[in-house]
Amino acid sequence: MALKTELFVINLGPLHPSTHGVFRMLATMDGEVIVELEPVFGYLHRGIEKLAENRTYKQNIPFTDRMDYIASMSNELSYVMAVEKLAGIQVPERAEYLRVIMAELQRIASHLIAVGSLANDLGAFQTPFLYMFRERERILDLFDMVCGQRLLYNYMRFGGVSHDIPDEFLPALKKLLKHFPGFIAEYDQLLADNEILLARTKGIGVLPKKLAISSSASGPVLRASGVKWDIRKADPYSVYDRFDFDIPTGSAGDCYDRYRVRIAEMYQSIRILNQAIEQLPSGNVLNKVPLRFRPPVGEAFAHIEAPKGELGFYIVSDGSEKPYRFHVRSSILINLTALRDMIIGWKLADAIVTFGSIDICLGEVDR
Amino acid sequence: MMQFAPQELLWSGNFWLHLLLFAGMIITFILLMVMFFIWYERRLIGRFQVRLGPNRAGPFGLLQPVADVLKILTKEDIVPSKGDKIVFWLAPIIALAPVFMMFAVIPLQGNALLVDLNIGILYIIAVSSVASIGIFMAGWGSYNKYSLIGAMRDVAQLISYEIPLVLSIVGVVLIAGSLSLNDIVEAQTVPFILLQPLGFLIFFIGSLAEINRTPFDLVEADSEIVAGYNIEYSGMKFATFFLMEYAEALTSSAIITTLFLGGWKGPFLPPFLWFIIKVIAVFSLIVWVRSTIPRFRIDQVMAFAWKFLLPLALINLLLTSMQVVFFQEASSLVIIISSLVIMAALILIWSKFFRLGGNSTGL
Amino acid sequence: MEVGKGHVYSGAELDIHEGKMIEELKERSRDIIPDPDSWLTDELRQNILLTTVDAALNWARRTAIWPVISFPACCAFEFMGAAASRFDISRFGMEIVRASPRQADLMITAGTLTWKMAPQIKRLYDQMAEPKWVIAMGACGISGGVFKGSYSVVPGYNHIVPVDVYVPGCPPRPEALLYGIQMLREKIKRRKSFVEEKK
Amino acid sequence: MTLALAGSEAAARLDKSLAAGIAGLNPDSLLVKSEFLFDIAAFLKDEPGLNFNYLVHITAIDYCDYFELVYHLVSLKHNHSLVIKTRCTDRKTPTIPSVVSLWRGAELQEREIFDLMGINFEGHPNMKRIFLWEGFQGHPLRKDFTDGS
Repeated sequence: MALKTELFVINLGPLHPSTHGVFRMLATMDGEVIVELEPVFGYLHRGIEKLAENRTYKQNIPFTDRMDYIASMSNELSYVMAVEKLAGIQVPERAEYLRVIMAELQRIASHLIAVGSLANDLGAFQTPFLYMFRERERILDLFDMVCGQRLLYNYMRFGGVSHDIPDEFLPALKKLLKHFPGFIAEYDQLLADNEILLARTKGIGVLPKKLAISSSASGPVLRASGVKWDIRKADPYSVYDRFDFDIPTGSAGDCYDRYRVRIAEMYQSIRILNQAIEQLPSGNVLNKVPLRFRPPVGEAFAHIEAPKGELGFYIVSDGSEKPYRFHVRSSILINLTALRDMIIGWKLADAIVTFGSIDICLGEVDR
Repeated sequence: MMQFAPQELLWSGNFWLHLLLFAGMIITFILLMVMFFIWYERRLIGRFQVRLGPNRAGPFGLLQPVADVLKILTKEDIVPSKGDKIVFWLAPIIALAPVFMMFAVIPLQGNALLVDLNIGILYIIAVSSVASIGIFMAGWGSYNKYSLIGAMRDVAQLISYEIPLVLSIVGVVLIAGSLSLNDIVEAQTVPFILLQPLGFLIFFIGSLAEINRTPFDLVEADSEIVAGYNIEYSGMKFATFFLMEYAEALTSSAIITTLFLGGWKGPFLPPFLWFIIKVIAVFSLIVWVRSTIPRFRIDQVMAFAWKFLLPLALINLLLTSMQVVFFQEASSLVIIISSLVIMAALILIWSKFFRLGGNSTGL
Repeated sequence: MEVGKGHVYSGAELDIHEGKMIEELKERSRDIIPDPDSWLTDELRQNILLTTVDAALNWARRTAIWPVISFPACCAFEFMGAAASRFDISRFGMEIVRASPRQADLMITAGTLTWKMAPQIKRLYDQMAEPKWVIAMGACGISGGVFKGSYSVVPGYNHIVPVDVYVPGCPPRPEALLYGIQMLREKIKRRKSFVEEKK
Repeated sequence: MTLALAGSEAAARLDKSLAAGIAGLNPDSLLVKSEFLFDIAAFLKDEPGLNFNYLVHITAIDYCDYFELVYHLVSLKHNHSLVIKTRCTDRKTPTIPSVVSLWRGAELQEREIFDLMGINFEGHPNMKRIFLWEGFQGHPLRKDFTDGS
């Protein structure tokens, strides 16, 4: 005898504890299994692209901060690179190194949150999350030291960075780097040796290699699917070609691989940071850029490997003080393209974990 | 059937006065312990999570639960307009009452406080499952999809875990030779946790599932179904559920203490204190598990009960009966060592063959 | 829950319904909701018994403030920073962040509010049980901040819900949020639930 | 370093039947006619020597007289990139063929362009607003957009 059952529609979000902000998944469920899913975006659509057309180039740097607010430094870097490309501005070497240091610190901070909140989505009662936050605070302290802000830094400028690092910065950074690998190893041991965590993430939310490339996934999501593609290596920007580091990749493309790739990337970031501190030259950190800054008519696209994927800015200039078009290649929005394929057929609990493992930040998805 | 302990019966013949007095005492005890547990859990989890926990209200934050309770009780009470009102009203009461009732037979000191049922364990198993009806009613009456999912999960979980739970108790009963909790405590010259390590493990895991604690807290899984069955409850009714959750944890700790840890027995300190210390120790273990282990998925919860706990419980039962029948004369030291070895071997073997597995899609 | 009567809504139906809701709310909330603080200066008569009861109640309410999850944007991370080990709002008994609005007392509106989100925030606020409070955290929460003037941003939460305490900053540091919470506690302290008569 | 192909370079490697679709050559991009867009994109993707299997992003720009669509393509295999552009002069109901069937990554971006710029993509599986709600008047990224309030 077959029981007659009924499908029902359930709204996960927009204010759901594990949608990492305001995101809605319209799930049609058959009991616990999700049979149809429609992601709904736009709950944080602030119209940054339109607002930016009415602000000067320099005024737009704070806007970029507020996109992926977990990784502000990376956003700024990408934007200033696009404008520098557009206007042909040179950047002093010391500033390039400082940018790399900030971007890599930001990558660690962002991955800490990604891994911590993944554990939260798995139902570990906040403990891993709070451990991650404790370590993140140390990185935020460094940022605080440099620019006086904890979250949205407004540090990069066209032609360099706003000001040089204080004297205490490097010793503090070295101390952090010395202690950090041990922390990650300990943390990884806590999570990756846990049978429940393995059972909940291995083989869950698989993104096959072919679909990953076709759906333009980027960052750890793409690499976890076994594609060795990192903008830092494939199209080196800033001074990344001077550092020696590896690109960790996964093979299965499941949630566990995404977790592993992030953990491995943190180690690589530490490697880069150590080399950057060693090579850090002295000198000027900001080239003069005219106050009323008008780039020539044209367009430029610059992309970087942000913590969450390939973040690009496409700027069109009409020769005035304001950008004619300000487009963001949002890594997370595009990473979410394949969300439906990854979730359908899995249970509600898996959907949450899969979603968490993509590591999203709604500020950049909706802009 | 019912036997009142002679030293407890202060007013011989006055049945109702005795009942009233001790029922009142038990309820006060539970409420006080629950208040303490709420504070204790928050402080302890604070330690696990490298922070302090509530410490501003009163000395060491001891008044925090008082403030919590006072605040919840005076909050607005909302009833969903589309919900099933009667079910919605009854659910908290039905969920809470059995938890109090269980304490009637648990010997806190020397003897059971209220009644010493000679089928105490049977009574506890029977009554403990009633709380799930309350949870299911709450999920049904709320007219909310999340709460319905939570309620369904609770029922599925209860049915699965009741079986290994009961089977693991049978081992204890076999050794003690009695169903009365009082006799079981008396029989524990060596705490049964040593004679029945596997049984203790199964019972502990089963209890976690019964009281919906991590890693089995699917019923109110925050990150999945928001708050589960109690999502629509506010005010006094939510306070009842809140109380029920902690009272269940208290009862489970008390039962584990009674069955496996030698109950109120202990040197030097008064028995009552020993009982409370052991209960807190068990509760600490529960909190420890809660703050470190992630949650199962629903099918994994089921698989764990049926494929892991149930076979082990059956083997444990077989071994225990063999021990009782054939090796009654063996010294307890031999039994302890052999049962520890057997437990380790069994768990190793099972974890080799049993994988929680992640690739079942259910479609 | 009634089985058999259910109708599985299609995505398009829900979208149209949502659009209508947003437009309606946008129409309704052109004006700012005045801050609920007029009672602070009201002279209310209370006898000694009522004052004592009030004092006890207010103590309980300000000691056990449970926030609800409503964290749209950037400030959420500063709230989490405040909730995490270093700043640790659990000291004030606030670490129980309820996901269900029914059981929460405080809405910390951490982040920019868009018109698409506004009906949800309004609903969340309506679902919370009395007594309830709102802290508008960050510049966006107060006035729309840097996004003021955008076609999709609500210029301040006080268009949608009455706000008790404003915490400025973009984003406010956790210290600022803690100060805001202290201010809220002060406010709760002066609340009078039981009054003999109005003067 | 990702090698950016010039427009002429890519045009030289195009199939002869598609040569009619080229509308202009820029040093950094290839301008194609919108009706040929899909065929040229398909060719660029499948031609083994080019193999543009990864769509970096799509965007649209409103030049008042016409809309310009920009496609950034990358080949993960050969590590070279190409920008193709196409134009659409119709302001009332601008229509461009969708490339979702070639690159899934275009799905949400085309919806985004539809929402904010008002360009319709023919052949898109789910063409509806993504960020703004149903009933929102106008398309904000157009230069002539005015907020109702």
